[in-house]
Amino acid sequence: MNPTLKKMTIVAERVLKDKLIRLIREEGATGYTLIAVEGEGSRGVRASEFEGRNVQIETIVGPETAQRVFDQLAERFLEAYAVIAYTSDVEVLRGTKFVRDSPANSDS
Amino acid sequence: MNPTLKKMTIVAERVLKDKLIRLIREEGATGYTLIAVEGEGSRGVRASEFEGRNVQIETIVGPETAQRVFDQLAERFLEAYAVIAYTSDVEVLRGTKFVRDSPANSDS
Amino acid sequence: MNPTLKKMTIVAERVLKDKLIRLIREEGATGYTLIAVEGEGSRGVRASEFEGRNVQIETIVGPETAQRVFDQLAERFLEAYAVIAYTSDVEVLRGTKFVRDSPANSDS
Amino acid sequence: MPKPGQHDNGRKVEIVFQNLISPIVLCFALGIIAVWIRSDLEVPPAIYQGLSLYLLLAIGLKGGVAVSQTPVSELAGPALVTLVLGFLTPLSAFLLMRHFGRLSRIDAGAVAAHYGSVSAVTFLAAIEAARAGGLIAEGYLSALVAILEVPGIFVGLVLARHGASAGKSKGGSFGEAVHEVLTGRSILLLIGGLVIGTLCGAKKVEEVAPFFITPFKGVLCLFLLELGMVAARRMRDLKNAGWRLLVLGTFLPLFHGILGVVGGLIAGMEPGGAAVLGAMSGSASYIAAPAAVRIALPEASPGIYLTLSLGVTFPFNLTVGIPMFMAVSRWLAPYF
Amino acid sequence: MPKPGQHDNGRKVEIVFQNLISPIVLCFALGIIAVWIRSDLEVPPAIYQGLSLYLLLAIGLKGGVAVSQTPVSELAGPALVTLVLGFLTPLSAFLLMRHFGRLSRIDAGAVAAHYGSVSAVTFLAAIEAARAGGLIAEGYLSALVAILEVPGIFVGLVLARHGASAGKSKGGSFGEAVHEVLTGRSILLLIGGLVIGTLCGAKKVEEVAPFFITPFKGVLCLFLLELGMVAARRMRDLKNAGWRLLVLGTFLPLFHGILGVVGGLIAGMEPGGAAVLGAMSGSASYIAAPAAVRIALPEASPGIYLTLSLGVTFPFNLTVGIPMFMAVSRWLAPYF
Amino acid sequence: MPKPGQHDNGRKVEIVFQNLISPIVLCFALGIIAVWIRSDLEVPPAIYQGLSLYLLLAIGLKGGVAVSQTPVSELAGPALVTLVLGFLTPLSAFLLMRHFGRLSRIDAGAVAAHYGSVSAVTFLAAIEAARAGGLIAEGYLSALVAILEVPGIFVGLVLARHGASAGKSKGGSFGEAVHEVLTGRSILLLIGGLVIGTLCGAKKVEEVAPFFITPFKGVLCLFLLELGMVAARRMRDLKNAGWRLLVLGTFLPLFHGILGVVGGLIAGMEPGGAAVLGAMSGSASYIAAPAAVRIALPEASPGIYLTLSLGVTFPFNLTVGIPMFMAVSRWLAPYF
Ligand SMILES: Nc1ncnc2c1ncn2[C@@H]1O[C@H](COP(=O)(O)O)[C@@H](O)[C@H]1O
Ligand SMILES: Nc1ncnc2c1ncn2[C@@H]1O[C@H](COP(=O)(O)O)[C@@H](O)[C@H]1O
Ligand SMILES: Nc1ncnc2c1ncn2[C@@H]1O[C@H](COP(=O)(O)O)[C@@H](O)[C@H]1O
Ligand code: NA
Ligand code: NA
Ligand code: NA
Repeated sequence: MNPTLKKMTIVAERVLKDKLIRLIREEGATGYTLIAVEGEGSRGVRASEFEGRNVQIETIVGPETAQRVFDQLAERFLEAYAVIAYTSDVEVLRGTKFVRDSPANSDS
Repeated sequence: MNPTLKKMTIVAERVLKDKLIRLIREEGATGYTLIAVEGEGSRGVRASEFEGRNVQIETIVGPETAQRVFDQLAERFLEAYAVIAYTSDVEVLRGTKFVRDSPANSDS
Repeated sequence: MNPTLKKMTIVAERVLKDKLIRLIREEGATGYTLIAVEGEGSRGVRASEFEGRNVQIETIVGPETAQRVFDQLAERFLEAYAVIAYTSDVEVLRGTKFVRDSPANSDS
Repeated sequence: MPKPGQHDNGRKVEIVFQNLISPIVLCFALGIIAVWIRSDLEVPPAIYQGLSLYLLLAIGLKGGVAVSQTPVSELAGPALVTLVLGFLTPLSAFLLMRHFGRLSRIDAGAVAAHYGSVSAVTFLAAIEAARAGGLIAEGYLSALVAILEVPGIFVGLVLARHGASAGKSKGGSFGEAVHEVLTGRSILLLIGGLVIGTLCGAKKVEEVAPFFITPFKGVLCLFLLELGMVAARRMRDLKNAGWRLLVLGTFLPLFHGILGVVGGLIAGMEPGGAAVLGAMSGSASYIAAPAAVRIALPEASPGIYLTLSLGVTFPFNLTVGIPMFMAVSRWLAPYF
Repeated sequence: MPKPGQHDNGRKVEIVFQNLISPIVLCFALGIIAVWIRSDLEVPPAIYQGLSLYLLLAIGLKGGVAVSQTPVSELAGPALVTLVLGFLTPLSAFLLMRHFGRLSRIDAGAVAAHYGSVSAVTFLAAIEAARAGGLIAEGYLSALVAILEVPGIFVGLVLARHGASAGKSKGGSFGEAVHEVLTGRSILLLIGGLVIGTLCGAKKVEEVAPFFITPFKGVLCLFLLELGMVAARRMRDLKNAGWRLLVLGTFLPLFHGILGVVGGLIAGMEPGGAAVLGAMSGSASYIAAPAAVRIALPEASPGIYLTLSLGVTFPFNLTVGIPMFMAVSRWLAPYF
Repeated sequence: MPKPGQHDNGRKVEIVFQNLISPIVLCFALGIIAVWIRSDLEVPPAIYQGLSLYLLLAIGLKGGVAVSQTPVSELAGPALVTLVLGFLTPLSAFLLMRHFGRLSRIDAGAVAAHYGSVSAVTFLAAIEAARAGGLIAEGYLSALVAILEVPGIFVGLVLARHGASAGKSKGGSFGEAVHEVLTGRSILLLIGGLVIGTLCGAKKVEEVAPFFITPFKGVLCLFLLELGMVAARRMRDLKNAGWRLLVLGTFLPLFHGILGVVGGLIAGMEPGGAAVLGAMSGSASYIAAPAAVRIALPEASPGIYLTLSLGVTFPFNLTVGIPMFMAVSRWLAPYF
């Protein structure tokens, strides 16, 4: 009834916001939550104060979507941009809502 | 010493803020943390920009409280409002602080 | 490839912000993310509205760093200040980035 | 006095143009364009909330000063007419939405609550348009905004509840909605400002005028920039609304607007004031009403009521409605 | 010159009334009411911080311009008196809190730090009240705010530490507190504004006056709206405070206030200026002091010092204290 | 007319001093100091974004009004010169950064995009300095800011891409960068304001002047407070930059600045206007360019381009560059 899914958190410089949302949407996320954050990491990069600080994107997804987003992040963004990502297991209220990816429904 | 408890996260439209806080308090939460967030899900509902965006409520609770809040959310809010909720296991510094619900102290 | 690390979350009154950042840096964190939050707990303390509300610090660290930060928090802040802390397991994209503490590299 | 209808067409076109080419309307348009071209422009939520707070308090203050300067005898008529409009307009909106618009009782009531209440920004734009068109609008109109804001919401909620009360609706309670409306920030600020303005009178409010009065119109521009973005996002939902709702979204403001103009003239208001009352009556709330409806009628679809009030009726009033109410008021005034 | 005490009662009542019916005080009241009726009104934290930033910088600027226009000889006396008040008032607050209020040394010191420092908003309200009452208040008073803000905090901390240093206190270091106070944003903005105003002089500050000077009072209204909400939340804790603390929360401002008035008159200030100095001296900080105390005395209970300064003394001064200091100053002035 | 070079030195020193002792420059300094003494001062991000939004829209509005009052014939020359500067300056910045500064092609192109574009705040400071120095600066200069903002960014990106296109760069696409620049909020607000100002003309903009025009300079002060903090944080990275980059960071503004002054004079502008055009040309963008570069050239190091534009060139122009361009323009004007 409360199935276990992944909560994926991505912290990235603001300039990536729209791209990351598009990415997670394409990989099967049914929604996301955005938080305006500040942060410091190893790169210390910020496009411009004017653009705002970092953005934290949280999305509840099935494990396959999570893995695909991880792969895409590593391939497209990890090198050139200030971005980190991690997942954890969550138990979700009415979890069926969060799994959209057709073949991935039977996440193993 | 660092007992495992539940971190429950509720993301909901702003208009529910006070109700949700009352709910988790009544079900035994000893505190909560509020974050102003934005988000998109399956419902795309927002009462009004003027009311502010979504609100994310995080609360550290014992597993029984978590379950009761889940049940209440499902019964009272899930259908008509834009709200999601999930829990994960956390290891808490001085965790005794977070368990108030008298009979639920011995969360099984 | 996606090693399991700890995500440590600290929620504290604003006045501790700089001290806490220094603390986690000293104990080996390679970065952190800051969120402006509101909250209520058992102490209900707030230095002054002018100082802003609470601050939530999230940092991805190895388990040993996490334990050391826990110990320091308990020793130096837990009693006199409004502060809570908890950790959870996370699976991190390119996790080697987050472990700096030389001897703690082989976190068991 | 010009014979009614005489130079009317020329003036009408000019007024429309005057109304469209103003910083306020153009900032609204800029916000719409920003969404259309997918700009990353955004007004931070905190700024937007700060601006609303300022605007509502300022409207109240101005209205309060005007009330303190107006004899009760002069206020009574317009206040009464406004109250009547606050009951008539949600009723007509409900009936039309239910029967022509084919909405469920709940959705029709929700929409009625919006059209029965008033949009403060439409009011402000109408005030500006009156001034630009050389018409006089009574200062106490801001007080009428406060009077018009509340009753329509309740009428809408009652209409929706009437059938739904049979056990169907859960979650939303009418009592909570009453509390929400009466203690809601928009009413609180408006009434608060009104009382402060009335108590302090013109001389003391003068001291805060360089903040609350003089720069007001400029602040409104910034606010409309964001409102344009919000409206543009709402307009995307128009395709799902169906033509019946679109027709009503433009007919209701006209219908209620002309009701308001006529009511204002009956109450003995100036042509400019009656036109502004028309714009108020023809407008749909998107601040107080949505919050109350969300609480009391959670099953009602915001995709319907917000799209109608913010995506259709607001831009319609800003561009077509207001100048039309001005023209109608000019045209009808000599008959009263 | 009126014989002291003559028309005094009539004027006093009038002044009290004048002081209460002002946009500033009424906005404070509106904030309190918003909390009482559980309105969802909120001033976004970012806006509140932006307003504080603006107010502090503006106070500094105004003070700086006044300093640049005042001969040092004229400043010296009032500055010295202010400094003395900065040492005397925390001491008296400490002793009274310790012996009559029965607080621990730590808590008494924390409270003393607040009463030894100054509330910028009380200062501003006093300036307005003086103007409304037709009294003259010297322009350099803003500079005295900066002088009064710091020493009281240190005296309070030292008094608290004196006994606690015996190993008991952990976490808070005095050195850090010094840094916190001196580099804290409130001091930085106040002193920064003061220096900028002094260096630039009236003519150059004139250019930014339409932002920093003219709309100032209106901005203050918005700020007081939020402050009213904060104070109302604090007032809820009053019941835990005990009657002894409540008595002190109203006695201390009166006592320190009259000290300030007398000091100001001794230093040769105008009656209005002396009354404002009284209000400053009688006020308790809730911006600079809480932050410093939280760092240096984490064991001290904010429930005590914040409730006293923000929930008791601030509203007391706004409504009763300031008009009383005006009256006292008018009444005493002829004797100096 | 004074013989060129005559009282020049005296005036020059005076102008430098006039320029440094102004609320704007001193607020910038206060921001720097706040970082140096590790104050906890912070301008909330929402406020900062709100201020930028306001400033850009206001610049546009003012420029638009000026354009609506200027015959096209008078605008054509300066506009053309500005366009030429928009192509020349990124090219010279690229070549110098590549060969003297020893940067990679990507980094050199990124820096060129910044120096080819314009800093709105430097422009504003130059306008103020001209006024303070009694020089006339044409109103349409704000329109030139919009013209100068875009092309330099593209030239820089093209220069960087030219070699990188060989498969090396991933992630950043040129097309996206074009969209980012053209729909970016800074351009949108500037152009939007410009169009609104042009359409509305002086009379209608007059109505929003108490918000957008009169308090403008004061708002700028607050903005510079934060900008000082940002710049100070950037300055910390100076030690990693190497002397070659530091030299270029001061040489480029001078070189481009004098180009701009000469170009302005050739186009028949007033000495004040030419000096401001010089300041624009000599300035480096830190709003539009960084965002575009981050998208199109993610491999380029922000540690280089932001430190140069915000940590070196901006403070340099504010303190040394602008007064120097004024002096040069005064000195050269008689020869044109
Ligand atoms: N160890 C960490 N824990 C939490 N957040 C981090 C950590 N490292 C980096 N971040 C966040 O990720 C952003 C980009 O990191 P980086 O790419 O390392 O500069 C930073 O600005 C932080 O907000
Ligand atoms: N898959 C998801 N991951 C994270 N947050 C979500 C997700 N779906 C919905 N949300 C959040 O929950 C809110 C309500 O969702 P919904 O009820 O689906 O409209 C959204 O506005 C988001 O902030
Ligand atoms: N049970 C809880 N769950 C989530 N956050 C909490 C909880 N208890 C306290 N907090 C947060 O920690 C801060 C300090 O708590 P306290 O020390 O209990 O006053 C509060 O202001 C909240 O933001
Ligand atoms: Na209406
Ligand atoms: Na005091
Ligand atoms: Na340039």
